[in-house]
Amino acid sequence: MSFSIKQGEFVVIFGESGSGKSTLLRLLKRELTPHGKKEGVIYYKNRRLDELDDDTSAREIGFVMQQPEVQIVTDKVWHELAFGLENLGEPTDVIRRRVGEIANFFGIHHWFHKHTMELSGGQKQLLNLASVLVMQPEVLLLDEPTSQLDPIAAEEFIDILHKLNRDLGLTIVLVEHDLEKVFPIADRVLLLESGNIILEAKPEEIGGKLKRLNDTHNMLQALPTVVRIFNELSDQPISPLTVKEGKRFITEHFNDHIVRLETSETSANDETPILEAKNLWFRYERNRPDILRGVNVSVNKGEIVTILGGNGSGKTTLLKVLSGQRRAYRGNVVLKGKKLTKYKQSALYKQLIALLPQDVQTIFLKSTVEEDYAEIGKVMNGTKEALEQSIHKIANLLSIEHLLEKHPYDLSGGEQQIVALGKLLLLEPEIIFLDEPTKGVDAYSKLKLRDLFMDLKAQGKTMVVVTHDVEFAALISDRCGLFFDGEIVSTGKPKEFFANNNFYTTIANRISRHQYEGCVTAEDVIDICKLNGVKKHEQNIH
Amino acid sequence: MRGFATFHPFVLFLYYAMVLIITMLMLHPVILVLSLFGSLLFFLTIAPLRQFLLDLGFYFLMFLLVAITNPLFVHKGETILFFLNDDPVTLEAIIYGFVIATMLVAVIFWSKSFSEILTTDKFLYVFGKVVPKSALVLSMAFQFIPLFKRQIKKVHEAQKTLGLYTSNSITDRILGGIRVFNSILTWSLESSIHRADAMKARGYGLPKRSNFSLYKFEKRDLGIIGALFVMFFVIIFAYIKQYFAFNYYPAISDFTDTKQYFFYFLFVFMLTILPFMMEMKENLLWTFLKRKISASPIRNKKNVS
Amino acid sequence: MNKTFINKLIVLGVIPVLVLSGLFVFQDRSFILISLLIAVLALLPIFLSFEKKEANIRRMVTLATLVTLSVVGRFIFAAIPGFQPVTAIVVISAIFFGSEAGFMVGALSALISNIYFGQGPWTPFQMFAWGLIGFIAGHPKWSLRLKENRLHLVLYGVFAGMMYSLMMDVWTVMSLDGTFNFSRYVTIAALALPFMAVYAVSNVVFLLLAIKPVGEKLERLKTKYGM
Amino acid sequence: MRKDLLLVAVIVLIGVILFKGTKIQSVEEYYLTHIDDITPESETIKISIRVDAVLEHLDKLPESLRSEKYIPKDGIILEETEYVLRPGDTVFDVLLRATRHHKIPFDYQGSEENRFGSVYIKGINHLYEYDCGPLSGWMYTVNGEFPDEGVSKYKLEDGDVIAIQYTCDLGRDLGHPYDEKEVNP
Repeated sequence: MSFSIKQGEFVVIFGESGSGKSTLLRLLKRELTPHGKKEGVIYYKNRRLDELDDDTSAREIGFVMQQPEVQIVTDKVWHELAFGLENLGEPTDVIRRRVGEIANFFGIHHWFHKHTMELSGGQKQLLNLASVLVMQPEVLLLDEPTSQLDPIAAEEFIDILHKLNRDLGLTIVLVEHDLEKVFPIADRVLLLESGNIILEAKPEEIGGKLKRLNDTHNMLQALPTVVRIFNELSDQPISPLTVKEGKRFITEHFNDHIVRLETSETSANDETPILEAKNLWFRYERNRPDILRGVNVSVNKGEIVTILGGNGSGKTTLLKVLSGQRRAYRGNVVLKGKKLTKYKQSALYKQLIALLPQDVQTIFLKSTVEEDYAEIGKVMNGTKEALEQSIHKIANLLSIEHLLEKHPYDLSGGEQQIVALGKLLLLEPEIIFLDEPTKGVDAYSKLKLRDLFMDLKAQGKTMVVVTHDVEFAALISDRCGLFFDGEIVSTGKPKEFFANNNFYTTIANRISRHQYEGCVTAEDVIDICKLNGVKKHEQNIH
Repeated sequence: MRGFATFHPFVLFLYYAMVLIITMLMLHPVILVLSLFGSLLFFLTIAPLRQFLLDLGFYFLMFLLVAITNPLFVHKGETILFFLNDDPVTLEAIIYGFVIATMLVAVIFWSKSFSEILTTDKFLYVFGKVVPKSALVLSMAFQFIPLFKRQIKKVHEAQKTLGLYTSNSITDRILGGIRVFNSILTWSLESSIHRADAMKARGYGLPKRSNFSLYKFEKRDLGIIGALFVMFFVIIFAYIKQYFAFNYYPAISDFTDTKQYFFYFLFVFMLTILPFMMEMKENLLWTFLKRKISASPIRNKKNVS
Repeated sequence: MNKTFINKLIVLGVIPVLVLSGLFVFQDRSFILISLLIAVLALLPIFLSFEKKEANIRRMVTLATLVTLSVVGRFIFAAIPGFQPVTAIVVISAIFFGSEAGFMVGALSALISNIYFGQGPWTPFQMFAWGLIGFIAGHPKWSLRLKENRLHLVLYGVFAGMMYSLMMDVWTVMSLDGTFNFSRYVTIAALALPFMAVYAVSNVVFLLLAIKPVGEKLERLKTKYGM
Repeated sequence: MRKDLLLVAVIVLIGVILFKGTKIQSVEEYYLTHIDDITPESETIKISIRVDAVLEHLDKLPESLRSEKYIPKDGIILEETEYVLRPGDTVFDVLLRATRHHKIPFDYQGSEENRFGSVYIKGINHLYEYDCGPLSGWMYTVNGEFPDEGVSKYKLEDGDVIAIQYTCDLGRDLGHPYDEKEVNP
């Protein structure tokens, strides 16, 4: 492949996992060039990259990686900021000045003296960015820097990137899976597929071009909501990118005869609650504040219930209490008509309850996925053949047969999610609790995840999902609840739930709410627009 | 808030080296008592009272134990008090036991305030000047510890819900513990590779690495270093000149020499009391400043008129 | 080559000679101080040669990780006195990364864990004791045997427990005495036998438990990332 | 570590008490030893304790010892004295009896405490090994010969003459033909 990036450009690279995005990005940073055979030449400022002197290479090309924690080297924030400059051998007064400057730019001066480990994930990633920028790079390479962050922190991070590009003219190459926020600020987008650049265009053109190239391409589903809606409804080459533009597009082009979609949202679930929480109160320690303050929730058999809420609101804690990992000091969790505390742990976590933690790496113990799965045999007490059979059944269901021989840590974030879920399914649980299952997963994989959830639901599994991903919640939920201030403040079917929310809602809803009611997913918007038809004057124009 | 701790880390390091050398080198009862006194007083000003009392209680016990065991082993000395199992228990051995115990407890309390004053980043700074790579390894390890602890908790919880080794029996706990350890192992070693990449990406390993710190070497640091060296050399001079000579066996020396060389003991006193004085000075300064700040200008005028 | 030889000479030859001569020359007063200085001096050559060697960053980070593992291990088993995985991890580090790495992991583990368990004049002794255990285990002749032969590993675990105990008894004697008294040392070493036994047993237990999983993972790193 | 240290100390204390018992005697009680009267038929030996060698090296002694109390001017701590030889007596038994009789402080290392398996003389009359330089310590001769055995191993015979002497030079100053052997084994 060949391509070039101009000075001051903001380039976004995307593609399916395994398409070689990360490898490509690492090749651009000489120090990180992976093991293997390389052909071709990379030029930086008209000089061969491999002929640059070490100093320039380290200084002028900055690199930020995915996981915030692993990039931090020292134990104090101020030292972390100085680390890169120390490596370059800058004298103390220069370091002092630059560190001060960058700390001010990022607003780090408030936590300048803190231990790096006391920082939140978002702060850590910001610190990583700052400690690269303190070296005054010309080019900034970022490999999915927001995939481990919550949406608010991710947005802040992207905003800073935008500011750096716009105000300082920094050249940025960003590999991203969540394109929603980066499309509006990118200058150019590259689409990678099995090691090739198959498309290269401005963000507003990429949707149309990709459709023309292959109108069933998987990555069409990974594009931002606005682009996806536009793609389905129009053949124009220039698509809107922001909510504002999307709104205008719908107002200008589509009728509003039909305001509401007639949904066939029949609740096929029986209404018998399988899990009920009554007035749960919980705190971690005696003299710490309450995390749960009278939570009431009931989940019916075969239902997918999503609990939404901001970062640090206590959603994860709620999941821990519901799944019996922690015990509420007041109130009860009732599972199938019996108090949770009455169950033996061994009985509870076998064929009854399973929990997918936020950090799925904590699930894996062995050096291949298959070995890891085989562990479950010890719990299920089945024959070896039965175990092998169920492993292959699960692998087939999740379409991960090709991953069975791999080391769990060698998988991509999305793959790890699925494989971890597979391990839980081997326990044949009736209720699955999932904590942020879409962390680090791109839009296309989210759709695959939805299909999987629907399969499981069809098998009669009940699922309780905790997430701050409103888009995903809208896709999968039978019911949604908002967790705030220690309790669940509102619940409802996703259409009512999001339609009633003004701020806490999906992009599709934000684009369409001024004209239509109850449209929360891109599909909803597409459907209702098609139903309404294109406005008359439009047809005249064409 | 901390007077002594605000000195440059090198000064602090130097101070502790000197005071420890003197404490361990000179077995003169007066010097040891001065050292113990100084270390306790300083630790009292920087540690919470509760912790101070707890530690004091613990080390008093140790003090007694050490003091008591000496005469059981050592039968030197001319003042025999009684015979224990045909071995003489002498007054000299008992006193020597107390002297050694005093030294030990003084050294321990100096070490305790050392850990409080020379926090990890200061320690790493001094260490890093001498052996930068080892200091970096140390710094990373410092930072990993809370990280690992958190991960252990996370893995423990995740593995519990996987249904294996869930009971509270000892075998289950040990087997579960091993699984957690396994997971931590993989996780930590894998992430160490990414960490190394991140370091390389930021130019670690280039030849001309410099060493940055927030610590500034000020004039007062220079002043105190001068003062420290003067005190130290006077004390060492006195030691070499045998002014601090003191015998425990066969008979205990009298204190005529101590009176004669009172001047030199004064230096030991000054050295051991220094951190405490710095602390006090700072406290007084602040009470004074506070009064000055809170006093309104009008009242000041009134006072003047 | 030459430098490593000099280092070995210093660690295994010069230091014991210094300790012994210190015993005679300074035999009464300042033995604690002298031995402390010797312990610190003994640490220096390895630290310095670690500094001089060209930096393999991945190795350094891995060493830091191993240090942390042993420290965290010491936390986990803090309830049982003497029962700790530090020695096992030091030995395994040495087997896979050589003498110097073993020494560093041992010395730094002692230094860091004592920040939580109490720093004191015994720290240099502990650093040296664990460092030496790693240093010996990392000798190319030894490390291969320890890796391949479980019996040798068990024997080394016992030996390391004894060595650690005997070296720390030196400190105990001096703290009770102010000088080094051989007859008292023998008494204390004899009375500290239960501790020695606990050390030896915990070393063997942890070595046998850890050598396979840790070894596998270190091998994987070596092959996957070419360390 | 700090817990270990305290634990070791407690164990040491308890151990010492357990192994050694607690027999407490006043000074008078201890020195009140029974000395057999010499009768014509009793077998006897002679013993003396001398520090002549030190007199030439007084400058090497620590100041605290440079007193006639510890180093008599004539170098004699115990004149040659005759004692009854009890059956099975070793040099050590006689020495202990003599020092107790004359109230001379005598400090030794028990035979179970060292690798020689014999009692080792550490100090007599406050003069200890190494007090007169690194090559100093106590030695003994029987009938002018330097035996190869330890003090508690050498069985005495009727008429033996024992001299306990302090050396500053591994016995060379006492006329001992220097060889590799330890001082006072």
